[in-house]
Amino acid sequence: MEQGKEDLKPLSVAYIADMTYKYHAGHYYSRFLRELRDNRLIAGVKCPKCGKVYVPPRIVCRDCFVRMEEFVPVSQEGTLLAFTVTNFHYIDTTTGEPKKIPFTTAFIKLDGADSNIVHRLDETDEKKIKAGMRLRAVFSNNRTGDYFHDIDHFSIVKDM
Amino acid sequence: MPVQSEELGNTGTLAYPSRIRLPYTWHVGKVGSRFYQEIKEHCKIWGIKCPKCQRVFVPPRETCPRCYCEMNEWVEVGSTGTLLTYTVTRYAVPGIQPQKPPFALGIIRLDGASTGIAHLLGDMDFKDIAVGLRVKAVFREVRQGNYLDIKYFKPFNK
Amino acid sequence: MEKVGIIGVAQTKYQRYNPSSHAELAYEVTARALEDAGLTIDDIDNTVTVCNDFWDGRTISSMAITEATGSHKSPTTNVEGDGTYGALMGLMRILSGLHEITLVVAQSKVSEGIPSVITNAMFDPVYERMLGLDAINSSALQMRSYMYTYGVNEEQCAKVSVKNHRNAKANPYAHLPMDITVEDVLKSRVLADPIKLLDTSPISDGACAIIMARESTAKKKHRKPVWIKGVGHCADAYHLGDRDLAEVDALVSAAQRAYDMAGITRPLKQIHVAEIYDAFSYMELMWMEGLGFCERGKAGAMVDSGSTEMNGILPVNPSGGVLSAHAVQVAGLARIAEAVLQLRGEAGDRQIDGTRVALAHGIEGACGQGQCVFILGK
Amino acid sequence: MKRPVGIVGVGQTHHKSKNTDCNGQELISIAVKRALENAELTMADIDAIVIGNMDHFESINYVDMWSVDGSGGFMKPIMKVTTGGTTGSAIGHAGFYHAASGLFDTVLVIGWEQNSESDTTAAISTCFDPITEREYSAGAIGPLAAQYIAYMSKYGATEEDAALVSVRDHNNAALYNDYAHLRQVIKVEDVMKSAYISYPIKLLDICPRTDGACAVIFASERKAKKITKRPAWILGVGDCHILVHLADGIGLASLPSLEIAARQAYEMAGITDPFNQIDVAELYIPASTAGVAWMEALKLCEEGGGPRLVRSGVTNMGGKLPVNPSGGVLATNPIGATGLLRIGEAALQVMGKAGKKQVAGAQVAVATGFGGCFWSDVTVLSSLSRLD
Repeated sequence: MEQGKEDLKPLSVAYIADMTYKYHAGHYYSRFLRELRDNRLIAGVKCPKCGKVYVPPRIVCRDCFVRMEEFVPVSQEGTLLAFTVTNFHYIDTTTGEPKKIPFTTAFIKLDGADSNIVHRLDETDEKKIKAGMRLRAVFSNNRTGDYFHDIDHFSIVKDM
Repeated sequence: MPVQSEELGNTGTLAYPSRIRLPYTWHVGKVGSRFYQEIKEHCKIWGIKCPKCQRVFVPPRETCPRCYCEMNEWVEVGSTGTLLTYTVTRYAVPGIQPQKPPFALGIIRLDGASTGIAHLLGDMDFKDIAVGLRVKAVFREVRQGNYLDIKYFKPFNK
Repeated sequence: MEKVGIIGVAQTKYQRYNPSSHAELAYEVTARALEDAGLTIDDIDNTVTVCNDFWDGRTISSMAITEATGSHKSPTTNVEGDGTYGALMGLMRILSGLHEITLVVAQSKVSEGIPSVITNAMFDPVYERMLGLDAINSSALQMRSYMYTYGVNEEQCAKVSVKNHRNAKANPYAHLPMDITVEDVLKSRVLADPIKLLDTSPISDGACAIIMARESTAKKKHRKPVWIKGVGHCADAYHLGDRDLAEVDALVSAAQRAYDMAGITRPLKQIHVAEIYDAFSYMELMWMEGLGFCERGKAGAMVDSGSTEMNGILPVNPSGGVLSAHAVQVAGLARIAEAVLQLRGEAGDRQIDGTRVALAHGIEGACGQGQCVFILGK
Repeated sequence: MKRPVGIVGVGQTHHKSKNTDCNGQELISIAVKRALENAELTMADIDAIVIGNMDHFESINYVDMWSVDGSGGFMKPIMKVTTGGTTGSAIGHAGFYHAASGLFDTVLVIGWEQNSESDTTAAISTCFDPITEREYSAGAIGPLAAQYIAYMSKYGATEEDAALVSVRDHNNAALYNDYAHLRQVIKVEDVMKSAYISYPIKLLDICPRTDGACAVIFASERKAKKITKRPAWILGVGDCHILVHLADGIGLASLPSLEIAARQAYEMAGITDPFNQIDVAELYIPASTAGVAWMEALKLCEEGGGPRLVRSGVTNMGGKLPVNPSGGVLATNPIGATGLLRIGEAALQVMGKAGKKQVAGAQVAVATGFGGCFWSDVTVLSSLSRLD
């Protein structure tokens, strides 16, 4: 090998990292997933001090820092706060395959909840979506304990 | 595909099976690329020498970790060396292992190198592996410019 | 160094498949550490979390426990390393004079992921990673090297496992308390020789929290503050082949720093309890040597003589150590919590009477590449 | 400040979209060597190291340990700190605390990222809760867009206001910063004509992804004074990680975490009138819209005053309070280094070593970090060891 030879093509190593996890839902998300799966209910949890209702349920009130134990159902309807239509390519890390696009991510405040949720809105035409619209959860018939499947999506509530 | 939540043992809670699966393309860098190129094209192993402490590093890298100075002097080291330590892996881990267990791994100090190189050991009965064993690199026939262009190290008698 | 006191500690019980989520584990130890310190979350003026994106299966993994630890209420940071490094960050924040009371929380749910896949990612992606190295077989390379260089044998390593699992019987938090014999260890399934199943630590979920405060506050707030007397950390070379795996240079350096600060010149005499990071049985022996409890190569003989047993001259891992509960990231912080309990005289059935100085130790990376040593005292 | 700490050296790589000729360790060592050179130190002078990046961008676990060949961490104290987008500022603060603790005199801080080694969006999507968020969360653009929609309707801000920020930062990078990744002079029309990513945010409103590294050397008062005549003293630090559920950040017109972190840092530094006391700002603006909506959180204008501030030109080079002379994040975004670059650039300004991008006479600078779940870090630096 010649010292100082500079005509080198830089190499790279290609690899697919594949790490499987069984995420433990814990006491609060387990209740949340079971209520969705078994009872078609969206469960929140209520702070004993300030009365705020958090969805998805979690152990501690963000403001009061007390343990919350009272599960309460919230409405399956709510208000669209904001949305984004994703229309660029990226890898779905749960499969390693390209994500199916476009999809609309909706940030929703369900009636009866004081915190917001993320889910999919089944409308991808931005012109037809407006913050402030009323949305309703659409459940799957065959539910498996998967939030993003048991509620298949949210739909825009058409005027009565 | 919907995720089927599972009962987590008898804890009364659920587990949610998922994964982080992502392709990566790691840049080998200038020094590593040369190292791999020499193996790929000439089946030769080169190290790099620190101008300060005179240590020869294999695998090579740009900066001497001890002196924190740039290294430029390439030194061909032998494809033969001495086994410093070894183990035989007897458990299976999906996805990360280069071959089905059991397989042997060792750290080899190549003749002319100051450091050891971790690699697979092959062509030997596990019973015969011992610290101090003389070994020799076996190169793959089809080489791609990566660490496994050296297939493994096998016993070698003068 | 100014005096900083530890005034609250809490641990969960360690177990595989703990039903609590990351946040739930973190909240449990946060709430209990606050209770132990007699404080509320509003007394905490800064927080350090210890989370790792690989073990937790989540980028920005600290997000999972931010609210559960109250870290959203005060300045916070996240150290990705062993829990001892998190404690060190917390200590530095108090020593800066800008903070008064620091909460440090580490949590881990090792049973969610596949440890070998996660530890394979420690190795250089463009070099050794393709070899299928992980925490177990890389440690086997180190154990062999240590045994070969210093003549330590597998029985002596096995004795560490026997001792620690037995000690764990007195520790209500331990994952694997059990009575086993040297023969059980030697006959257990070979994973990567010379490492056998009973030389390894379990897959544990759990959490630990400690609360530290500056001297004046610590004295005011707690009946028995435990003082941080010294700390040191250091990293060895990265590539396994760059190191003589039988040697413990980084630990010697980290320990020296901690000892200098604490005024320790004869560790065996001056330290009364050591809680050290025995991820594998042989590690306890190597780290004992690096910590200067004996000469190089003599740890095996020291274990043979019973010196590190509960009634020995320097009990090592009365808690049962990492061999009896290994929540990664947490384990070093748990060593500190155990040392605190010993110094308070509140270690229950695992109490070593007369403890005035204790050592806690954590490691980071492959084969103890990174080392962190804390000296605590009354 | 109980134990004053100063920045004495700053180094960075020439940032690019794809650094094919360098591996991560080599990239880091370029920044480190430049920082050492800048401070006229050698690795032997370094007492401790802090490093940070985002694990799943390169898929390397225990980066502190892996980095040793490039970071110089062999037989030195080294630790890793990581907090998402705020990693760069968090490691800067960690370096500050190292030196302020009295345990270490000279501390090297390294932020880096080789974003081209993976799919950045995919990797960042894993920061969302695996059970209740990840499936449909592709990043922060949606929430940032929602924030600006709220800000526009509340205060009459426009898309053109955001475009002014984009033009300012891109052009600063093009004209003044040889290290910047994107160095193209653009006009407001270019921004307005670029495609919507998520209304009202367009392609030229958002930050790129970059391969790059930054290294900054912090020193205790005693050491800093020996090393350089004019260190950049750290007068204040603040950090606030206020939320953990992305959806809960929706509907906020500005950035509460920035307001809280700024309050902490200003109070520590003795800043009571930020607009008049601060000479230059290096802000972590992930989208140009934030360069309008977040100015009030930093108390650089009144509530709703972002548009007025930006339109008036005072944040341009030559204005009263230049923002992002380096071009900022819109021009250069090696994520784990991005926040540290803000601190490093701010330090160079008050040290008088910013070269072409120097703001004349700059004595007080503010740097920010943004990331995680709408989290913020704030640092105040000055050539003066105290403001009186």
